[in-house]
Amino acid sequence: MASLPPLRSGEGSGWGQYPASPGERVRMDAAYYLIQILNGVQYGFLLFLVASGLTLIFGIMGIVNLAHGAFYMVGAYLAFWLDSVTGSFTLALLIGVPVSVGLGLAIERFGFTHLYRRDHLYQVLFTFGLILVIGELRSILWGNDVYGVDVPPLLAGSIPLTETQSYPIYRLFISLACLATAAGLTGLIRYTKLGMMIRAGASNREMVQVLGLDVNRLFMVVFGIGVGLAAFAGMIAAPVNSVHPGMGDEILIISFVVVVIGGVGSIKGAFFGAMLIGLADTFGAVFLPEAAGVVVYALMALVLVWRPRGLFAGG
Amino acid sequence: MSDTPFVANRRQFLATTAAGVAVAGLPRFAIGAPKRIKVGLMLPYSGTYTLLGNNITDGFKLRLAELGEKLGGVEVEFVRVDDESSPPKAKDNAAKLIVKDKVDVLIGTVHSGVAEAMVQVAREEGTLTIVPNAGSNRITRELCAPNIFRTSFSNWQANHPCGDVVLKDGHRNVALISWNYAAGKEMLDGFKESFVAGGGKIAKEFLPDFPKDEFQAYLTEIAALKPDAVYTFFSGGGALKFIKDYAAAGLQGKIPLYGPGFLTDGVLAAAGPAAEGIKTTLHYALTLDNPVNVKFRESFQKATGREADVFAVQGYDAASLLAQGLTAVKGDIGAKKALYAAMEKAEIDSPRGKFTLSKSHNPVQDIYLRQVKDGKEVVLGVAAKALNDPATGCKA
Amino acid sequence: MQHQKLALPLLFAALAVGIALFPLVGDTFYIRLVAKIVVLGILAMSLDLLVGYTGLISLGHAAFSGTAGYVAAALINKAGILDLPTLLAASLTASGLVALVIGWISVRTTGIYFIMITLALGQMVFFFFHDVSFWGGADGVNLADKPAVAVGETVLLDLSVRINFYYTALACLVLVYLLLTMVLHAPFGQVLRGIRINEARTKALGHDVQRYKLACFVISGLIAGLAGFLEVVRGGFISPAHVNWHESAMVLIVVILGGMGTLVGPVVGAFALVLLEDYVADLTDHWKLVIGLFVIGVVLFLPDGLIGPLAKGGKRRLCLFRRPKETPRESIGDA
Amino acid sequence: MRETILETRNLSRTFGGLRAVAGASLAFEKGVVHAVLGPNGAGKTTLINLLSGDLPPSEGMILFKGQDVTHMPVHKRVHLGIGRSYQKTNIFPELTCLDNCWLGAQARLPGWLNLMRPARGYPAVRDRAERALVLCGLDHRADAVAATLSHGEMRQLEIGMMLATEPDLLLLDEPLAGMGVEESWRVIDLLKRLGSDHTMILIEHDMDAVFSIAQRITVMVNGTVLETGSVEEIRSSPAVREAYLGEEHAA
Repeated sequence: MASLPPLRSGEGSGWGQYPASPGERVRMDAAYYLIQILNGVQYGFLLFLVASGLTLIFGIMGIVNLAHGAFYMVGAYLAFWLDSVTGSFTLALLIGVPVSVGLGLAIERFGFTHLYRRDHLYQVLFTFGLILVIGELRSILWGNDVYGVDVPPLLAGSIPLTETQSYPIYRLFISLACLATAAGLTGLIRYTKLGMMIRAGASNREMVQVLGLDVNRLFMVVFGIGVGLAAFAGMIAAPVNSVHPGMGDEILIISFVVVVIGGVGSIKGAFFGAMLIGLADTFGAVFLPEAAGVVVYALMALVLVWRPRGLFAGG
Repeated sequence: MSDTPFVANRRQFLATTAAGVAVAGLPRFAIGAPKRIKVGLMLPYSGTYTLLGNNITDGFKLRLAELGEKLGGVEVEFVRVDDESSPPKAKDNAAKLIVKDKVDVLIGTVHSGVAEAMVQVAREEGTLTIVPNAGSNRITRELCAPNIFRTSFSNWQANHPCGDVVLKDGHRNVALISWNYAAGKEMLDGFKESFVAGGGKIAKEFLPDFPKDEFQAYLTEIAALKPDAVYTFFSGGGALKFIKDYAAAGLQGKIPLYGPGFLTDGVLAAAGPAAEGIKTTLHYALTLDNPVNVKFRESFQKATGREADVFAVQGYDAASLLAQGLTAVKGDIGAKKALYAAMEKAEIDSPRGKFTLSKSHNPVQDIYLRQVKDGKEVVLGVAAKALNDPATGCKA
Repeated sequence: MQHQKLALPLLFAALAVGIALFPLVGDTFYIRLVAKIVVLGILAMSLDLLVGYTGLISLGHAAFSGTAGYVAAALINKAGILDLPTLLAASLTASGLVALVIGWISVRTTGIYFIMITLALGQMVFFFFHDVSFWGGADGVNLADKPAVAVGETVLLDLSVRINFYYTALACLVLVYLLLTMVLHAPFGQVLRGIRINEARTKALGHDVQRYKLACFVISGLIAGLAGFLEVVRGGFISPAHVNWHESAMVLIVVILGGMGTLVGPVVGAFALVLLEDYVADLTDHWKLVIGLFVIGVVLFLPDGLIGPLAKGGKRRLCLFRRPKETPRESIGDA
Repeated sequence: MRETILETRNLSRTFGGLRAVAGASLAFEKGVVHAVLGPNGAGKTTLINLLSGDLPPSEGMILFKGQDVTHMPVHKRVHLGIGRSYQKTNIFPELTCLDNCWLGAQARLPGWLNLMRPARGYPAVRDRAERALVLCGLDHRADAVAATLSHGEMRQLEIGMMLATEPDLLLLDEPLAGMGVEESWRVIDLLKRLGSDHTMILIEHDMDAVFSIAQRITVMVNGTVLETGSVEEIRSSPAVREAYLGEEHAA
């Protein structure tokens, strides 16, 4: 043992990321900041799709759904598979979202319904089990290779801003798609009976019964919406993200942070949280590369110290 | 999953082969040289690197088949462990093969972190180990040992030659980007060493977290920095994502992209036109035009139905190396000194071209310069002839 | 309640004796495996104090064990310190501090919010060790050497000798068991039980529940730190994966599997899970599927865990069916 | 004139727009059983919650033994000697009656981080707990698991737990809520016994009960104090008759 060499990290401090002295940092033109902001916002939108479903499920069903990221991954793999089978990304979307929603509802019916009366603990562990199962089924169905999905020809190409700076059209499309979904979701919650139920449920589950509404149906719908959003996010993200096994876990945790910051059950919170994280992550990556991963969590910790229940916590 | 017929695991094997049970139970060497040796495969059979694990396995089996299912005259029994590319489990998995299954030879693995932990156990237990991929420099430097061999490459080897290549192409100011983990840093350092020595300048170095693959922010900054070229290492999913984002950000063709071969290997099909023009250096190229390689690609295709790749080659050569060693000692795995000596002197006629081993048991091999043209990896020439890893810190 | 009072301690005693005698008969590999199980058992016990006895469901437990492990590794590799007491003290201090900070932020909430916050803060610790290259990066680091207790030149206890480690770990297991039993029978433990069953009322009876929860969190964190320290010494290796939330979730599984709120349950759970993994991994490459289904099965059909029948006294059940009354809003808690 | 143990000054609590308690200024005297009457929604329970610290007031202040406790958390008030029982039975169903009271009795221990000595090793605590059980008339059920008690017994236990903290002031929120006739008589007797040597603030619907137990009565109507006085004064007060009894008889 004694002969074993010292720790690897002994070599190179790691904080020495910049051979060029800070002063030497090139002046970044307006286009640069514009694009960086676009990047942050686009990432934020994507997070919002996932986080909004997560926060609804938290707020209304009172369930910590660790498997939410798995649905995001399933969406992406479906997008890849259907796209290669049908040859049309649009078609892939149209088929893929319902399929994943169906999967989600089946799990809700046969799994969660037995757990609503149980301690949160069991729901959490159940969803953790789901992660393992869905992950392995994925590797049986699609293997563990990394896949790419081609950007639909219509949206291929990018908008040149300076001679090197340009912004991919498809990323704009993602932002718009998310914006549309967000608007739709808000409309649904503000102006429909279902939305009324959801708002009631988010603030107080008993109230839903008081209002004489069918809780089980509400739960089913909410879970369906959540899964749908996650899968949809996974699908439209597929062309810009490589489709790979670890993707579910990555998005899950960061979405947690978004929900924690925004406040359980609050769509508004999810939105602002997502934007905050999207931008923080983007600019963190640029300005303190070494600590990039920690930045968003530090941000979360700060918010929690200030507001233990998040920015827009219901009640 | 690997479709070549072989013992999937110990239990099944023992169930099917009475001999196996007998030998597994018997005290070894009671009857001179044993009729069979136990080879432990510690490779990723689940997770992101599954395909690599399978190709290495099948490469090894292909060579074994060519040699008539015998290595140096002895039959081979396989024991397989899925290391999941999970460093925390590495030592337990290695111990499982060495201590529980009492394998004679350990073959593994892909992930550098896992490989290092595995090698440490192998050093303690003194088990013959052949590393068929993991490029961590340390394995044949600080961690080198008489019983540790490598048939793949060192991260330094795969990158060092590219420094001169980039300079020759007339690029003086280069931005670097790779994941912030050991392999990534070793790769970039290998490049920097020769590039800076030759008068090159590093515009900036980006190290996103492993395995984060949202590169947009970095690409935007690279575009603003306008370096002469970008040198990068990513593999698998990250590589594919980076190549596509790089093109999507409109940098393809404007700022040339360089890197070690892993950047493009295995992702060409998925990347499509986005990969066009990328120049890489590696100890192998699928399109290498030598008889061994041509034959190898055919038979691998035939045996597995899959296209061969550099990983299959490394597994294939692991078998060759072991075979030469065992032949020299007439299959007596017990004669460790002679065995290791023979393996150290071995000259492997590999699909990558002939190579020998250094004192630190790392391949001394040619590094090729390749470029992606029309979705194919084209060999432009040899970037470094018979390149030997410095092996600094190897005391064995 | 009555026969539980006897059954569980007896079961633990039996386990401890069994573990102590095993090296006389077991083969090397399984001795290593048991050592691993013992360490996992300690970690699970520490989590049981939170989950089983206080009703605080933490999904960030690996942060404490991981921190201790990393601190020990850094001291050994970078400062060349091998003195066991010093290392242990340093590691525990570190894990205790992390527990104090994470606890301070999270005990102000309850229910799912508590779960989420512990998870998120745990991941923050994960990224800290993952990103800051001082700690060795994503691949983790190997121990240059293993700690020992020495007076002057004479080495009293060298943990690089496997069997020494084995019995040291066992001693720690027994010690932790006794310590927790003591704490739980003391007034402190009574209040924790009160908090689990009815937090608001416990407060109304004059107990500063926040303070109790925080103290409980720190004690748990310290013991987790001990487990983390032992783990890094056992494996001679530490990596971010040791700090990842998957690790925390698996420990939680171990607790449930054995039977929470029993102390001995988690140890039984550790045996069950590790042996199952060792067995299934040999059978199929898709063993994770089996583990996943197993987890789901346990959750659905074995809420009281393997030793549930022994531990009865109905306490868990009642607790289960009390909770649903709380609405998500309440469960977000009195901040 | 007895000394005042608890005093509120212009105490108010609003929920959204609704003023549950509006500018209540009350004085509660030592050794007196003081009942608070009022129709539903008069703000009685809110008042108790403000006094016990379960709710923070919107305005005004609370003085206990001359000390400002307006913003003091519940557990600290317990240590000062304020104990309360809840309208909705609020006990530890899994624990025995003794253990239920034990937790209350423990609150009086000096310090909080008692990790070493077994709880059973604190005779003082045991005495307090057992005394509380005797007082609330459950000593014969000491080892019964609370969940198995009858409703009436649970109400008694509710009170017993409060007594275990040895409060100088008892806040009782509808101790007779949802009880059968002879059950309630048992509790009424209990309250009378307690009344003889405890200061109590009692909220109750049951008029007869109130009149038989209380010495002073405050009548509240939609959050405001209508009148405070002796049982007789309240009985004969036209305003009260009008606002409360009237409706009560109509019901």
